[in-house]
Amino acid sequence: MFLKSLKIILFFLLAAVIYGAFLYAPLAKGLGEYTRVLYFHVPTAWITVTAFAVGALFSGIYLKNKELKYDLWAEAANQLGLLFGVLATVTGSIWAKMSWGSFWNWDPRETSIFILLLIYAAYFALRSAVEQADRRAALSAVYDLLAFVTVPFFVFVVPRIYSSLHPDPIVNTQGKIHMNGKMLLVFLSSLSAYTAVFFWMLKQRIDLIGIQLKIKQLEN
Amino acid sequence: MQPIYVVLIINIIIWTGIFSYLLTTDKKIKTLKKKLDQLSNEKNR
Amino acid sequence: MYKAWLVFRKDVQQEFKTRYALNAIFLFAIVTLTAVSFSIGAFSAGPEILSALLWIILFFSSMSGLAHIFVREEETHTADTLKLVTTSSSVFIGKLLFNIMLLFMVELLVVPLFMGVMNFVIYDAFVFVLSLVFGTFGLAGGGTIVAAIISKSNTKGALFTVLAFPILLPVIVSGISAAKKAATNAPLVLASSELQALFAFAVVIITAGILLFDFIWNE
Amino acid sequence: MKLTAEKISKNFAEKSIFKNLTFEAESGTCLAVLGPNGSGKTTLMRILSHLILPTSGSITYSQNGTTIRPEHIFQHIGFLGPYLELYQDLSAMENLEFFSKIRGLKDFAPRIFQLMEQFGLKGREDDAVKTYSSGMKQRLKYVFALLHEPQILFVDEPRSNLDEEGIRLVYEVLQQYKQNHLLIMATNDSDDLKLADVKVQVNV
Repeated sequence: MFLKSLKIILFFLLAAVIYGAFLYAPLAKGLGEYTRVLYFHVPTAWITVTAFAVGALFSGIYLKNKELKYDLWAEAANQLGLLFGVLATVTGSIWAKMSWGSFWNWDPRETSIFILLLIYAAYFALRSAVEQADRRAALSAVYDLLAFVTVPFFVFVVPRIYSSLHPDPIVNTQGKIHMNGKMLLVFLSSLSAYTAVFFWMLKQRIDLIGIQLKIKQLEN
Repeated sequence: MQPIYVVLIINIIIWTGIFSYLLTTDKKIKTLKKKLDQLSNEKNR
Repeated sequence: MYKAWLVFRKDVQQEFKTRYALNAIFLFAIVTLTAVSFSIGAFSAGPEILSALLWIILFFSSMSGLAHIFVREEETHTADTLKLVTTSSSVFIGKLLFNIMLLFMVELLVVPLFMGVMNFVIYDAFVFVLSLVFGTFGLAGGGTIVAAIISKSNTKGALFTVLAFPILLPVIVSGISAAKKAATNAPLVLASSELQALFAFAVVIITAGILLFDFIWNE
Repeated sequence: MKLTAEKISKNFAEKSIFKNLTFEAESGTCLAVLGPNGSGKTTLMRILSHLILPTSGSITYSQNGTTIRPEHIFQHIGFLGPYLELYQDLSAMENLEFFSKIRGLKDFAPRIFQLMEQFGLKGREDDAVKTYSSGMKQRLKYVFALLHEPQILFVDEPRSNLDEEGIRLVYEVLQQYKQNHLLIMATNDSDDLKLADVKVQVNV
């Protein structure tokens, strides 16, 4: 019952976000109509990073208590991260084509998301290369954590070396958000709505894993 | 192309991505739930 | 630490008798260097491209040799024997020392050759050498722990580069940038952020490696 | 030295190898692990020696009532098995020196020479292990396993690759060893079983 009402609230929140993005929020200077992309593109990128952190958290828990469940949860979170990463990349590059003239130009943020996708791809390549379940779990958890500690370096290293075309310097200078109240309202509600969608999807995967494990137990 | 359509396309891409993922997971859950019921019934017998 | 030193010495002894990793990594470095210099020729590329090429050669030749140290223990069934006689951290540190030595030997050969053949002029040798040293520690640290991971997996060869590349990318990026600055005579202050990043990366990856290695070694 | 194994189980990729094994053994006895090929004898040996972890259950070693901590257990264990190889490229002496030093033994040279002589390998100390015949390699593995005078000795297939003379020698050594140490053996051979006092059957 509680979950159901949450889902209904989420539905209305998402509808409100779409309405707000298209009709309520004003446009930012220099971005024109493309300002609206912000409310959909940025959350996907944000979720990619969140999923990565959640996956690393589960990997850490797995290494702590060696329950196979947590490894499968980490896999699920990383799968979602990969999905949202691809969505962020595709939508981002369409936007880039429209406003900068080319689909891809190694902007720092493009580089970072590309590296994140590479890490996810490597993570799944590793998983497919190990057959034994507990060994696969341990190896991929170690790799996940290893990748996790190196990611902050991209955040600091890459932007210092390459200059950025990304719109954030316009909307977001020196880490201070220069959106006006209406924009900020839509942006933040969009961010939280999409985050809720992510956790809903993750919960579904976790339920699925629970059922799979139960079936295996019964079959043995 | 009108910028507003680009925004629309981007929106649609994201939603198809999310929905197709949700639907496949849901389908998997349903088939597995059936299998689980079957298995537990067999065990109980 | 003494035990780590013993593991290192044992690996050196072994390597000295077979020269498997040494041959692989040296030949790979020479081959890529030849290929690069053939296709570009001296006097035609600027410091930006040359420093990128240098790091690409270093990275890929290290990829061809760093994994060997753990894969060998698994393939000759000596991993259990080693596990029986010593702790996981001494194994990791010993292997790390070996890989660091291997990389320094390759750099000692490749870097002067590259500078000579490609006419790559360094103005600030201090920054350049420091970036190479820190970069080597980072590459060896990341390479060693990834080698430990893949030695336990079913497909060993191609997977190593796939896994190591995204993790080691910060080293390559800052290494290239530092080399570029050293080659264009920028003052030390300008390259300090790269050197800091390289140093911090090496510290973080080696610490993470020591902590995480235990989970791979003791299944 | 006393071994207590309680309810140990091991799964490989969801497949159960064995379930709920419980047994005890003390110094002065020989514990034999029996079972058909591929039944998990080797897996049990590796679990008992702490080389790999069981999926569930516990293995403890205690001496005079005090439990030995898992991180110190390898000091007391000697292990010999077909999947534990020595470094083939190094000479026997280099191998044994490395293992003695890394185990922290002192004055190990006389001990090495004494064992090499006992197992009939005198004069071959400086040859690379890969030039040894398979029987000689097995003898060398005994030297490696007994080098640090362990309290517990694990032997997987005690007589593989050995000639008659070698088998006689090994039985003599093992018989004497088990007088006041704990010997754990994985085998299917009826001759080997004459040494055994306690038997554990895997996968019945």
